[in-house]
Amino acid sequence: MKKLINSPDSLITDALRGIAAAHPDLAVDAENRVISRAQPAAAKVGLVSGGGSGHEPLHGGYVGYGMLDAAAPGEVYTSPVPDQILAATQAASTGRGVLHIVKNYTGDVLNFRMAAELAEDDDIRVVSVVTNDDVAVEDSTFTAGRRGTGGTIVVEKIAGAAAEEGADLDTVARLATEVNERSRSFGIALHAGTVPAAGTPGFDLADNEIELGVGIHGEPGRARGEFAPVRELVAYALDAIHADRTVSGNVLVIMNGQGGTPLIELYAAHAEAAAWLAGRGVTVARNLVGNYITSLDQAGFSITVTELSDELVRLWDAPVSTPALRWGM
Amino acid sequence: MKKLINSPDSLITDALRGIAAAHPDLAVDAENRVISRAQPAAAKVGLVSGGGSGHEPLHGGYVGYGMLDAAAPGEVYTSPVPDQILAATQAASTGRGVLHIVKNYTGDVLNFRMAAELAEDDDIRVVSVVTNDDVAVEDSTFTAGRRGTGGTIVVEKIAGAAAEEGADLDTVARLATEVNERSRSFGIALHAGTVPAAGTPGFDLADNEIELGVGIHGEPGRARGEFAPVRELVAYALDAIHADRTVSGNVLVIMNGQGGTPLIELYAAHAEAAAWLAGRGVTVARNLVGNYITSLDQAGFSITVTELSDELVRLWDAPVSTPALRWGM
Amino acid sequence: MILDTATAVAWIRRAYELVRADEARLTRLDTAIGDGDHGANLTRGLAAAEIALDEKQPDSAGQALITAGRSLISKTGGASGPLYGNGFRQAGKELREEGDVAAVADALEAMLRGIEELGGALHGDKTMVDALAPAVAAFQTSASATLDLHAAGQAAVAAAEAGLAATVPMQARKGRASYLGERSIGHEDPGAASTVLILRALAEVTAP
Amino acid sequence: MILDTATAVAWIRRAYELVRADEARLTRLDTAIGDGDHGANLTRGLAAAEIALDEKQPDSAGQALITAGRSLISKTGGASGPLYGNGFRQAGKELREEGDVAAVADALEAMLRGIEELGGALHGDKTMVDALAPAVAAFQTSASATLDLHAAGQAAVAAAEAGLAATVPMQARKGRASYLGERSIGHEDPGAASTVLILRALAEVTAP
Ligand SMILES: Nc1ncnc2c1ncn2[C@@H]1O[C@H](COP(=O)(O)OP(=O)(O)O)[C@@H](O)[C@H]1O
Ligand SMILES: Nc1ncnc2c1ncn2[C@@H]1O[C@H](COP(=O)(O)OP(=O)(O)O)[C@@H](O)[C@H]1O
Ligand SMILES: [Mg+2]
Ligand SMILES: [Mg+2]
Ligand SMILES: [Mg+2]
Ligand SMILES: [Mg+2]
Repeated sequence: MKKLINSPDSLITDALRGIAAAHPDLAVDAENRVISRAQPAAAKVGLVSGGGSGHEPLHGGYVGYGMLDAAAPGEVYTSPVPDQILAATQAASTGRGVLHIVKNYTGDVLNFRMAAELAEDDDIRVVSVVTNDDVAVEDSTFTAGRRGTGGTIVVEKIAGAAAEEGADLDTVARLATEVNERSRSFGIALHAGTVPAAGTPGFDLADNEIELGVGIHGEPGRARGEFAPVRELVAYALDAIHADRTVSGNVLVIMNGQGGTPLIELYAAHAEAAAWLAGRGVTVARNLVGNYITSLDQAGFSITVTELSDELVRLWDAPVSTPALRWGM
Repeated sequence: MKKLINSPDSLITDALRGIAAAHPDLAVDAENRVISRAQPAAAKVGLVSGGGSGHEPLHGGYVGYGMLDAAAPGEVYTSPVPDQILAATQAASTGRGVLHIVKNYTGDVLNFRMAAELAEDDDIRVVSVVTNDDVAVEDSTFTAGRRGTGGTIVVEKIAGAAAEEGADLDTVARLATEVNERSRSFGIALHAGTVPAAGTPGFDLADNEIELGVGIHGEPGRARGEFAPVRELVAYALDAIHADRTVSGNVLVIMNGQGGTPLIELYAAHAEAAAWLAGRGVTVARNLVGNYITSLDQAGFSITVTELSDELVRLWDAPVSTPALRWGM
Repeated sequence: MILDTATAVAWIRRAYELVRADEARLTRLDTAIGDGDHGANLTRGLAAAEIALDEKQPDSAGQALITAGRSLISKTGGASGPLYGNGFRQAGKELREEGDVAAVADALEAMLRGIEELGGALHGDKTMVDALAPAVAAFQTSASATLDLHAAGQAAVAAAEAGLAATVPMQARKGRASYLGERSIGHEDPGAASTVLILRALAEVTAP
Repeated sequence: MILDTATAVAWIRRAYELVRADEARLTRLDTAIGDGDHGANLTRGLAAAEIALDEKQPDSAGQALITAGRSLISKTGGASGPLYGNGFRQAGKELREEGDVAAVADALEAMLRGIEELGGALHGDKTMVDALAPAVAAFQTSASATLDLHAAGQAAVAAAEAGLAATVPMQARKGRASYLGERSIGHEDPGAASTVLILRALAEVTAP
């Protein structure tokens, strides 16, 4: 395994130093492992997210005006710990309550729950919204349920815009929940990424094999499939999304790279997604093409589709200034 | 080889369709293979660049307000053809002349020269600036000379800002030349990328080998080295840059990923670059960390260092709105 | 033999040694059906627990387990951290000062409840519960029959091992392995594997 | 035998066939010391030249070569496109209507000059010039001795092959291979290899 690291153990610390050096608009608390705004917002609902590292720019890349107030990055693919999430919550708190945006993984959910309990001891009101947009996983009350993936970014952007406008905690939480419910994602991998501490790829694929329905942690997907032209792969992903929630109206599409996919290929994939959607009379009102929620150096893509309302378009378009999303300012 | 493509032959066309779908601010002329602004600028010096594909977001990702007016993407790693560059030049021309920003590769230089001759026939005045910031290659009048790499982005941003302010062709060209002279780059690869039409990586590296001084086309570097912690790799690259042009004062640093490198690793590398520079009393006044000039799915990084003046900082900070760089608007 | 403060601390220390020695195997199991960090997670968490015990110098067995549990919660990350952490906390709360074999049986029962309540996993969901639940039952049975802490501990290990083996044909319904659906069948659950180690540590430190 | 319009067109067609058949080898050579596209570039360029010849239906040998050269320039991309393109253009300008062996010798001389002027490569820089220059010289020598177009063509191929072999120990000073410095030593230059094919095509279509 060759990686641009000093050692697997120091990677998170080193990356946090790099983030601090790169982004003067962010404050990095190296001890608590919290990334927050250098200029904390005046009284508004605070937004906190976090989860395992290895998904960059998620989460730290979405801290800034119009999105998160603080993020808690865990070890690679490992949820952050409660102390850390508590510190992020404290950094984000201005007295109007804090929203935890939590991707649905047992580890994340449990650690955020512990942190929320600790925060209540500090008289910080916390509401949690759990994202679970990944249709590859069967949803049922008897299971861990669906994973949170690319839809999380849409939730963070739109909830962030509402918080910036002064909405109260319940309103922001309701909006976040609504966006999550309107979002669906599906991922396909061509090669697994390598967790530095493990040193070998998360799964092995033959030259003609792909993983269908992968998550963002190098977990194998729900099935192994045969390699096919991108047109078919994109159709497979969109069919899976469409089967779960009819894709119609105005949508936001994120054609997301998993970290090891060239941008030219993502554009080729986006062309197919646009054609698939146009063929069904769906309007792509907004889109992102690039690496927005990655799995280290995994090769592959995921598609997130969010059905938009006029109000959601307005909030999506609202100014944002973070390392990974920036417009209107 | 598994790639998100329909076929190697259709990749450029498919990617152009994707770019058109993704970026309503861009106009894509699929026949001539030209990416230009959907809203052409009013009278100003036109900026055109181009080169092989596979370096995305370069070049199309830098078309927009404050940077390029048009870009001509060739086949993967192959310079565009003169007809195409001519079409881009025509799209960029408002009567105040057009600057060609050409990376120093024989193919690019020759094809842009042919296009410039054709443009003169159309009464479009063309001045070419050839970028050659890569210190890995020995510079000499007897050779092809240095390659143009990451410095090209800085040239395009700063020349673009000056053109937007109304500077004339000679002024913009002088500024572009100055920025090129102030810029130096060096790249190191851990794994070669794979050209779709070739199907196998450009070079093979053993588990403990790396390529030192790679270009952006999967060319082998000037030497094969031994894999080492990122601190040493970054120091090697910065030492090479420093040996060629003393690194001092206020600098812009681009910590660039080659397409297959996780962002978390680039941040770890940036931390080392920041420490190396701080140790020499150099101030990192501005920086970019991410995939800005790639080599398909090659794993590795390149560092570009540009010495800034106050005027260059001002032009760097000027508003820009392109797919890959966006701020101030 | 009773579980006193020193023995409780020794339990955590020994669990750390056993997990660290088997870290690669736990990681391998988690790579197959999870995200490949269970070995690293638990090693990190138990290392933190050991440091916390050194600093805190607990004056009761219950305090020792609560201290370990708290630091597992705050330092491990992942699903297993809060689950094992809450398990140890509840065990410590139940145990208080120190305990004989019957009290330890109750403490293990409390540990199981702490994990079940937080994680919501049922028997057969292919989690640590599938090793711990039969182990607690075996411990109780042996405890009332032999009144011997070490023997009960050994019975618990044997039952946990059988529980671990039983996870192989199960389809996961909780944790990351559940995302694999049918593909989770055919593998040992990593959390069940680490449960065996934690119980083995208990059996070892209670050897006469 | 003279190089008339039909023969000139046949030359380009045959060059396309030979290059296409050897595309993989040219690509392999370019992968070793360049960027692995020389085979694809030239195949694309010559395919375009063939289409242009079909459309244009040139009425002189010179027109045929100019047409091919122009489309090589506008459709190939890379370094080799403008270089070969300018070479064929200059050859066509020199040849005009059609030509005997002496006129073809002058046309090849013009081709060489067209490439040298545009690319600035000197003999020994490890480029197509290292195959073409000795080939042109051999063609001229054979032409004045035998007055036979086919024989002169064969002599040119043999000299180009020797020139290609001579590029192996050279260190590149032009084109992408120059970036490798000493590491460019030990490989055939891809452009020199394609020059052999282009000259072989000429020898073949001028066979009696
Ligand atoms: N809801 C749950 N209840 C009980 N145990 C669980 C639950 N979810 C996961 N586990 C256990 O946790 C183990 C995985 O732990 P670990 O790998 O450390 O965390 P993560 O899954 O967050 O990476 C699984 O093997 C399983 O035994
Ligand atoms: N300056 C030059 N003069 C003559 N021939 C050159 C020059 N530069 C490159 N070449 C030739 O071009 C060949 C490479 O062509 P090709 O691979 O098609 O273009 P590129 O190098 O742009 O990818 C080299 O093998 C060499 O023979
Ligand atoms: Mg984990
Ligand atoms: Mg090329
Ligand atoms: Mg795990
Ligand atoms: Mg080439």
